[in-house]
Amino acid sequence: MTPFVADLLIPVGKIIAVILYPMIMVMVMIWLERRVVALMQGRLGPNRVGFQGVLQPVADAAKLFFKEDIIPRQADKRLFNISPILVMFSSLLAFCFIPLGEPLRVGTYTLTLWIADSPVGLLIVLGLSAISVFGVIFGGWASNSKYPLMGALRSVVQVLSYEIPAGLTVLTVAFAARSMDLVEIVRRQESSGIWYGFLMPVSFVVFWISAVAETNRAPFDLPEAESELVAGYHTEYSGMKFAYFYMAEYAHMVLASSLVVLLFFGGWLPPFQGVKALAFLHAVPGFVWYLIKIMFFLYLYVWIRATFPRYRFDSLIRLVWKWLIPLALANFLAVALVRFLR
Amino acid sequence: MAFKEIELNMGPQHPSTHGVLRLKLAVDNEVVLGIEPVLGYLHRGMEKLWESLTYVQVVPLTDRLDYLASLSNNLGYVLTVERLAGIEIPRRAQYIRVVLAELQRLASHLAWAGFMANDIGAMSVLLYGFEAREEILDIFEEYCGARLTIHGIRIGGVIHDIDTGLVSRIRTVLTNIPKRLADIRTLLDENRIWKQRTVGVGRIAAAEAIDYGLTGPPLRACGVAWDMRKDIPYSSYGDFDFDVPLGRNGDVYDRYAVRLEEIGQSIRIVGQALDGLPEGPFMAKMPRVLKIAPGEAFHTIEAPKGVLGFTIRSNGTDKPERVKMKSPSFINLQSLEHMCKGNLFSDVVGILGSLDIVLGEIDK
Amino acid sequence: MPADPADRPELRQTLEALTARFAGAVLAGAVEGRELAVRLTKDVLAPALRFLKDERGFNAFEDLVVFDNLQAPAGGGARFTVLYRLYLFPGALRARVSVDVDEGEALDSAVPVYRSADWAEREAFDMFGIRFDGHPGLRRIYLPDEFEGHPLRKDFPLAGRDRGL
Amino acid sequence: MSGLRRFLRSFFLVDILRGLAVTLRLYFSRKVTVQYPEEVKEPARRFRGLPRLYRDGNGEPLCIACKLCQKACGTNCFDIEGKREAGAKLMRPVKFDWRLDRCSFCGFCVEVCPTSAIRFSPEFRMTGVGREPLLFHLDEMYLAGDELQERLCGGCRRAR
Repeated sequence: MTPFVADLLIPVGKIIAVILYPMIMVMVMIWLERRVVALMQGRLGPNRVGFQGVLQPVADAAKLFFKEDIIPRQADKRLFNISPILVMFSSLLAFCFIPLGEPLRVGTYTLTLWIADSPVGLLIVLGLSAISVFGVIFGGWASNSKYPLMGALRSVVQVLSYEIPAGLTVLTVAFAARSMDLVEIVRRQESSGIWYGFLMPVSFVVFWISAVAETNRAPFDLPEAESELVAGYHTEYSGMKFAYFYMAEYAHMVLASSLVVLLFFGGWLPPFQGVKALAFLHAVPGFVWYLIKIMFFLYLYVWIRATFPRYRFDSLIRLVWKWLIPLALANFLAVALVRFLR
Repeated sequence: MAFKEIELNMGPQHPSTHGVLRLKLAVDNEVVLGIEPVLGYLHRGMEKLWESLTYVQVVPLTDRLDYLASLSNNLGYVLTVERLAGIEIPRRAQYIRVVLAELQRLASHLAWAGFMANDIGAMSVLLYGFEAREEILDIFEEYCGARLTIHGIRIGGVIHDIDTGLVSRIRTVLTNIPKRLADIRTLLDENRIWKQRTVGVGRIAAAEAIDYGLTGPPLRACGVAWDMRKDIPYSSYGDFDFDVPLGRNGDVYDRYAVRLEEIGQSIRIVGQALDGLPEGPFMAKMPRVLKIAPGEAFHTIEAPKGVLGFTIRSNGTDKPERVKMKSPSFINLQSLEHMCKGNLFSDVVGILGSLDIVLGEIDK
Repeated sequence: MPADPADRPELRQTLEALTARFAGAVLAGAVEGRELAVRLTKDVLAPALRFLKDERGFNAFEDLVVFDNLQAPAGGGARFTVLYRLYLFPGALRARVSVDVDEGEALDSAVPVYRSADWAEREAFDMFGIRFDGHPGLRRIYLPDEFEGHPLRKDFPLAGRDRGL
Repeated sequence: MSGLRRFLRSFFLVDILRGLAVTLRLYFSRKVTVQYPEEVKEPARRFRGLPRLYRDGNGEPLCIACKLCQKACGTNCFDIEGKREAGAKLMRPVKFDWRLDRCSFCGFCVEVCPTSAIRFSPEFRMTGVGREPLLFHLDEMYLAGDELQERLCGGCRRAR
């Protein structure tokens, strides 16, 4: 393993992988969403482009690529152009800290399945995903038209207020795992034999609701409520800029699902580890389990979108300040108490 | 810093204005201060056109008023002409008209359920509502060949007879609709998000509702039992027994509940009408060219959207001197500002959906 | 379905009360089945509507119809006949109050009495050019504000005027 | 419903779960999509498709240019002129202009036609690439199927 390979080829390879991974997941998500919502509504959904419509996302991307990229006349050009990049940048960067599995031993070299692993990986991921709010605000404001402005304002209040319950529940996990390092948290779940999702169900439910709200997904999709704000903060965007917003939303969904899986459902651990009889499940590589769990949560996202009506803005805020935050606080105290007594 | 309200423009191209309606909203950061509907984008000058057509030629144009319930418009106009000309309609034709009008009410309410749920976010209900409605449109297609602008009711009777094959197919459709309706009800009736978006929203008291001229489901949602089929029965509606669903506090949820109940009642009516279908002709003996002596007639029916009335004045020729249509959506839309004032912007969409307006009927 | 023959006693009493209250102004009055038809002079319109609503219980305003008598002049020879159709809920009784208006004359608006007359009067103004004094915002309702002429008048050409647009 | 029961139902998200159950059940239900143009839903027998002129058994046009349809039509789509050939019993249409873009499919012409020469065909593909092809002349009134489509929007390449 010459240094040239170890210090250059492998990191570059991993970086390319980290960029490709969300892109592929976004493509899968676009297809999954349109198919699943369609099937739930008694229709087939895209099945023309490629086998069962698999190439539909590629067709969409190509369409958006060639579409005219309109900038409204009085728009604030600089902000208008920066916001899609900001939104996309924050989610891609966060993926560097998402571990996909145990490090692999290749000969003498250990290939770590993540770009960077820091003792506060959890905080970094949460912080980065909060940057996308800037993109939404600048986008809404720079479009210089009323609907996007309203969409952006709604999004700001919504995302910020849902950060609090998310943060609190994440703290309970950090408390239980006694570390903020994502890899450490998964290993801790392995050693303690129980996944935090079952240990602290309340934390999981509250975190899941906040994750859905933070990614502006139904039933909390007020910032881009089609039937009210036409298309919310990205009404004025078209062409590749709109594609960025579109892909960033799905990337954030994948990011949120990965967080839920890592924190509450033991990342790449096979289910029922303790049970000796099911030991053969260990043969399946960690990465596959990780993908299966993520796909379940992505399916849940779409399932919820096809079923529920949309919250009104004040009931959404009342929900978080009157229900989720007190619940998260009480749960945090309970976990702290249990930790202290043990 | 002086307070300045935003003037927000909703429409005429907007996903949830049910047609080309433009609402000028005065908004203070999402709280609605005032609404001024701007009409006329779909004004085709129907009433002027009618004055240049013969009585018979006007019927296909009435399809285009409330294009989601064309048979009801036909029925309203045709009954007024028959009263003016004093034409006696055979009982079989009256029963077939009741079957068609009630099927049309089912189709209109199912389409409405889809639109309103989609406005408030439950996008799948739109597909379920339309799927159920599709079966009714197939019945219309089989009966007279058209699905939306049906023009199946003529002056003097109906366009075709109903044979036993069609009767059995209608009965199967009547059994399928409650199943689809059950899905919609489970999805929405008890759902907490749906209730938060609709209970207590756009509330109007009974006295105010009557003063605003509200008619149809929005009025019955306030507990006012005014249903033209019961108050002034027409086209042998008196022979059928059905109840008039009423709400209690006249909010968006009660209008939703009243319309879903009415679907159940309409199924009952069609069932009874098919059971008691009398024998006999389905069309009265009509002169080749219908000339009506000078006079005036006014007749109202209970259309899916509310009380639909026609005033026709004749001058002895085969063309009406003046036809004035009283449109339920036109009058119901007037109370939108009263219901929306003080609510949030997203409620405007819900309240507008609950009024179930159609712009073809408003703009004429 | 012809209106049922039984004349309603309450309507007869209303007619008598109306003629007593507005002595000279009731030009014609008749009760036919469930409908009371009355023809009034222009100036007693608003008080008569107020009377019918408050004292006689006609709580709902159903429709406002305008006839252009260019070709078939009504008895009074006036250009327009304006009908107010009222409804008594729950008794299912109807009142047809008709008034003759000449071109250029204005009527008292019924909006203070019946809120739902608002758009109906705006439509009558838009289509026939009848002005209603006291109307909160008398503007055209269908046509753009700068449109000249009133389409539903008999002398307005069906195919519209060639504006060379 | 007693207060406690309502609280329990709402705490354990009963309404949410029942809603999800409905969409899941429909996820596996029969789909109604008709894969047009491979599958085509047959229109009903009385379907009011594009009105066409028809010929009798041995190819003779049924239309006798009596112009009853022209009088009955509310949106005057017809412009017919007929001529009686020397010695022929019946008149024949020489000019039969019919405007598809004005037709409201009311069916008065079909009802009033004495020889039922004009009838609704099951054809529902009526889009053209311009206003001009929507004006049908005499011989084009007999077109049907693919020649009709060729006439209406000949320009576009059909995905055959």
